[in-house]
Amino acid sequence: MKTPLLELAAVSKHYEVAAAPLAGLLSERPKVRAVEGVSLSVAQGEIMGLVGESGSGKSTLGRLALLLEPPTAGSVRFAGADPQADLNAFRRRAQMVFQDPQSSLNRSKTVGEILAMPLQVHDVGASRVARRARVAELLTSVGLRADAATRYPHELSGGQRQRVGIARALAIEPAFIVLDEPTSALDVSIQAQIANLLVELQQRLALTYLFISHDLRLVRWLCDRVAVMYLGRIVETGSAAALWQAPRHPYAQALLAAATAERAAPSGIGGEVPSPIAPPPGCAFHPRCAFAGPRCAREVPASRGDAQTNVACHLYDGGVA
Amino acid sequence: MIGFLAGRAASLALVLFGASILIFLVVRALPGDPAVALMTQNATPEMIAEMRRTLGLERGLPTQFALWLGGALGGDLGRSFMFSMDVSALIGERFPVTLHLALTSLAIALAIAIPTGVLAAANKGKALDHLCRVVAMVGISMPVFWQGLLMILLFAVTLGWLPPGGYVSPASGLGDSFAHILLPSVALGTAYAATVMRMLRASMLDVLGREHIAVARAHGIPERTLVWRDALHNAAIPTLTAVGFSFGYLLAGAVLTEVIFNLPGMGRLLYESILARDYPLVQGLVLLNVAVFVAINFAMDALYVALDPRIRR
Amino acid sequence: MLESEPLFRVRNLTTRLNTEAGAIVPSDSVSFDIAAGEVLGLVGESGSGKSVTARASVRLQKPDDAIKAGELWFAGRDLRRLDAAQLRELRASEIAMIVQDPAAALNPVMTVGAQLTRVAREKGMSEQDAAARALELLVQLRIADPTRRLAAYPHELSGGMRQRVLIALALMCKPKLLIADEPTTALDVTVEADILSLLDALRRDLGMAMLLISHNLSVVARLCDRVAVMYAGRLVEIGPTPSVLADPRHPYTAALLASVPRGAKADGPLPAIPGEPPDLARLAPGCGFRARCAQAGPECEKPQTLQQVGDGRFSACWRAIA
Amino acid sequence: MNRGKTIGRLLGIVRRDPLAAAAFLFLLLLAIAALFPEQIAAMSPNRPSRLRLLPPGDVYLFGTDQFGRDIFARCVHATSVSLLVGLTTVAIALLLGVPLGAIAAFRSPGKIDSGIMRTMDVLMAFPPIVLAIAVVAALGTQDIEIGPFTVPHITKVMVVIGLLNVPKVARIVRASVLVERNEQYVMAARAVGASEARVLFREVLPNCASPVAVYATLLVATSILTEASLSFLGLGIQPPQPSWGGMLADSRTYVMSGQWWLTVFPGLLIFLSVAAFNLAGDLLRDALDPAQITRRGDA
Repeated sequence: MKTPLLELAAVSKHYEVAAAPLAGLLSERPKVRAVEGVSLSVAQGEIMGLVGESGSGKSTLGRLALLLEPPTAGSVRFAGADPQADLNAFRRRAQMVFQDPQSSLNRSKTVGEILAMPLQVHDVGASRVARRARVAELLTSVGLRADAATRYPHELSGGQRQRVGIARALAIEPAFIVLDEPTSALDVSIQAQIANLLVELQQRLALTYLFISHDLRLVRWLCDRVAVMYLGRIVETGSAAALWQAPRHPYAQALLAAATAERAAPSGIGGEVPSPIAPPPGCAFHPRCAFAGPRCAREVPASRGDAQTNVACHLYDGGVA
Repeated sequence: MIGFLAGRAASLALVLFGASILIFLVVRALPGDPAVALMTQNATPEMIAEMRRTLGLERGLPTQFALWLGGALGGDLGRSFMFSMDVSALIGERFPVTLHLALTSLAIALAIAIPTGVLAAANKGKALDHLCRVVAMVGISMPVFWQGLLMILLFAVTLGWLPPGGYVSPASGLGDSFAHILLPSVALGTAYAATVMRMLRASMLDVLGREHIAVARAHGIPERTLVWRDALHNAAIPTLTAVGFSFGYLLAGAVLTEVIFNLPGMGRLLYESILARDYPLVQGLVLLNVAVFVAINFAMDALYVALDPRIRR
Repeated sequence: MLESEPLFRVRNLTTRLNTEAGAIVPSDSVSFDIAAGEVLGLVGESGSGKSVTARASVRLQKPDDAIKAGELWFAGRDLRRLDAAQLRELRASEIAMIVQDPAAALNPVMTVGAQLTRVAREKGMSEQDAAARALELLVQLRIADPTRRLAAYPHELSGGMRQRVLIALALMCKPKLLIADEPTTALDVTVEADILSLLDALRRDLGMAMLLISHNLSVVARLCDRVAVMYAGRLVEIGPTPSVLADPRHPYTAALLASVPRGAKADGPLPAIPGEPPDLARLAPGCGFRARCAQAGPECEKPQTLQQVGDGRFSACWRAIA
Repeated sequence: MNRGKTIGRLLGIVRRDPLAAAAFLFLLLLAIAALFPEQIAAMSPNRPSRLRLLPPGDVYLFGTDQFGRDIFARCVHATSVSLLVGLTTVAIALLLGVPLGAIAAFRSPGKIDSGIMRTMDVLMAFPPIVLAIAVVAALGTQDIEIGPFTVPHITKVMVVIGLLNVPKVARIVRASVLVERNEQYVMAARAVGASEARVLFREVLPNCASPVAVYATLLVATSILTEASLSFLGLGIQPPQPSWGGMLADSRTYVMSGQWWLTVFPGLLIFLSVAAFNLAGDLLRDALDPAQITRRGDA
């Protein structure tokens, strides 16, 4: 098998909880375990989906993949190498599109300035004229008119702003893009436009995506493979079609049932995602799981399967008893 | 809650300590020899040397600081040369005057600021609101010393209703005491009232625009309750810190007020001690000023905790 | 009141709001009925005016003079003629409301119990009865350890729990009509499923009618008897939910339904609606959707009104009427 | 938030609001008086005459003082120094406060942040007027010679007031940078590989300009007031140079004997200048914060 473009090996991210100045002296500071021992590989040209509910750590994982935050443990490899070795080169090849098109564009800069910034940082385009041409080209490629360059973000609609956000990510011709819920702040009718644009760009520019979303339908439509996260861990990875047809992990099953329900019906997994400060022992999902047994409270289930398809559940690993 | 207050106490103690170092250094690092400054023009070198020894000036700075701070913690702030008495005793004599002034000002200010701030916000954009905003703008822009002089001119000189200055302790007659403290308190309290009113109005507007007010309204909670209970309680929280902060400054503003109205308080004492270069007295008074400021801030933090369940936990 | 008279009847509701961008008309001649015990879904994208319309229809939109025209009849009473005190009597006991963001919708400095009981106390219920009612509702809403939750402050609860408390607040006085403004938008899908199913069960128990505002067709499909689709301040289609979803009679409804992903990428691009929703400050007469409509013609520049196009079905597209 | 829009909005407010128009007109008058005092006041501000304590009249618009000097001329000539102090002190406060606050926020939480902010807390714990009085009194009211340089007393006053305001500016800047730092465009800039300095100074700080500009305008008002207070106590601008605060101090003797014009006119000028800057700050806030106006619109 080819070397994956992106490879996360057992990465974790813990945050210290901000506390009163003296609290730290009295006891160990509590930690938020946002991401816990996640391994994931994304192949060249693939669209990898990452689904999970709020607090599952999916956005943190996206930032870790781009080294926008240093992982507490584990390693990130890009194209077979350590991206830390030449961070500047890595930034040129790996980019990000953000959730909130309002907040992700600097409100005091014009669209042209926003798009020119990555070019300046990486010294692309020798002259001002060349840069302006590149900005116009970028705008056209995301379906905006070239004269949008003179506008301010607040003069654009949400969908147009998100197109600018995508154009910014494309500016320095990356190979890999993390898309952090790029459509969730948009209206349904605009979501479809952006989703189509993303697919078209991916095919035309041979891009690789890590697509973070909580929308299972969209993930199924857009992604080749999907990883499901729960409370900082990946519980199941598989092809989008397989996960949609027959999810194996009980959490993935509940998620799919809730997303496709036609009548008002309980989710079957009462309660809510527990706090990542004090995750339940064993399988973090066991307090909400209908199939849980004593073993689930004791033992963290290991991920079984290969790098492509796997599940972390005792049901598939000798039983829950 | 305890953690929060302990944390605040620790950082305020740190502030107080830092401030005491600063006071000490500023006084020591000044050009000129305090010993010389304390003496009359024709002092002999022997007399100056003697004074240096009395002041402990021949020792190293850290030692001097430790001695001074140790003394201050034990209530010994040194001796005032101008008054030939202990600084702490002098402060004990003058502090009640300033406290009386500050508390009367505070009472006047809050009595004005709370209702006007709330009503202005509740009637936003209407005549009452505009009037309150204009009056508040006048209030914060009015120099306290000018206002004091104008009030003396009007109420004492022209109308002759109130005395132009001086202090009478409440112990020697409540009515007379009130007549003497009224003008200075109004002069000092005006700017404070205007500041609090503006802050309260802004936070009230913010809270009144929030969803929980709309939801409570949608469930039949009367407008009066929404304004005076729901909104005021929420708006009081951000206002409080600023209120405490400016109350510390209000005590300081007493310098000008006490000078104008001839009140024998700490502010005038500070002014006189500075003019006379009475360093032990200056040090003691500034330190006390900072300590009071820090104490007020801590009291506000405690109040904050009482008002905001999100911190209480 | 006649037997056939609906619980809530809105006729030609028109609102106007002043914004920095100019005056906008979030609801332009909006009419709908809700029968007792019925659930009407009001679907539209952000900025379509659905929330303002819903709030104005029960006179909860501020400023009150945003309502420019229309009739609002609730249980035989003309809401537009009621003064503030009379309106307040209706609140909670007849009409209640839940909103999108439960974190912002609860007073952060009051305990859950105090917020619940004071609503009933305003209606003259005794302190004990109000406390008992609050407890009963928390139990019905499946809140674990309800007694302790009553003494808790909102920030001590999770998002889903806060939304349940908000529902309890709305149901304290057993209202006849609940305005539910995007009640689950801020929640995760599994929590959303639980809240929707609870809301549905409680509503049936009380025989309560509901106006459910949502941008999410799937939420509306799960809960509503009938659905009204709003676009650019106007209702474009209204009818029984199953038949509207199965056979939309307005091009906008059809396009909206089609743009939800239903298959895999191999099935081809998503049928997206081109362009952007129009600016409410610059609306021309005629069909608001015509600029984005694949079937638009000169006929669409004339004002369109809702016309019956079948059994209980109405559409504002001349093609559907013809 | 482009500049043209802000100016347009500002003009709109001025046109609608007569009070705003009055404030800007007064600031304009102040500027003219500060730049061309000789042309505005016919008399000399310092020449004594035998016409002592004359009430206001045709020749002496504001009357004369105890030395027979024209109060109007003195008031006009005092304008430039008050404005100079007001503007210079704010410039000093901005020059130090903006980078300190910005760096603290960017390094928050951390040792650099707590170091800077604790120091600021210590400075803030001194009631400003007390510290100003103490320092100015300690440094003396004479010019000081440092090596070959002569530091005029007025410069000392400006530096002291300026330094007093540094912590306030630092706090405002820190608070708004902390808010900005949470915006996604900051991470977006990092993601494309922009350096920390570029992110802070070219992406984040321009967005903090509005609150800082508003605060700086209000600070001019405060600084003018502080200078007047110091001069009133005899520690600020030294006679015979005219200053509003100093004139008020002189007038104290005549309050009891009813020569009201000595008190009223200089005080009125302090008050009006302070009020004008305060109003300008409020208006700037409205013009720079369209969100606030929108909120007003729909609430």
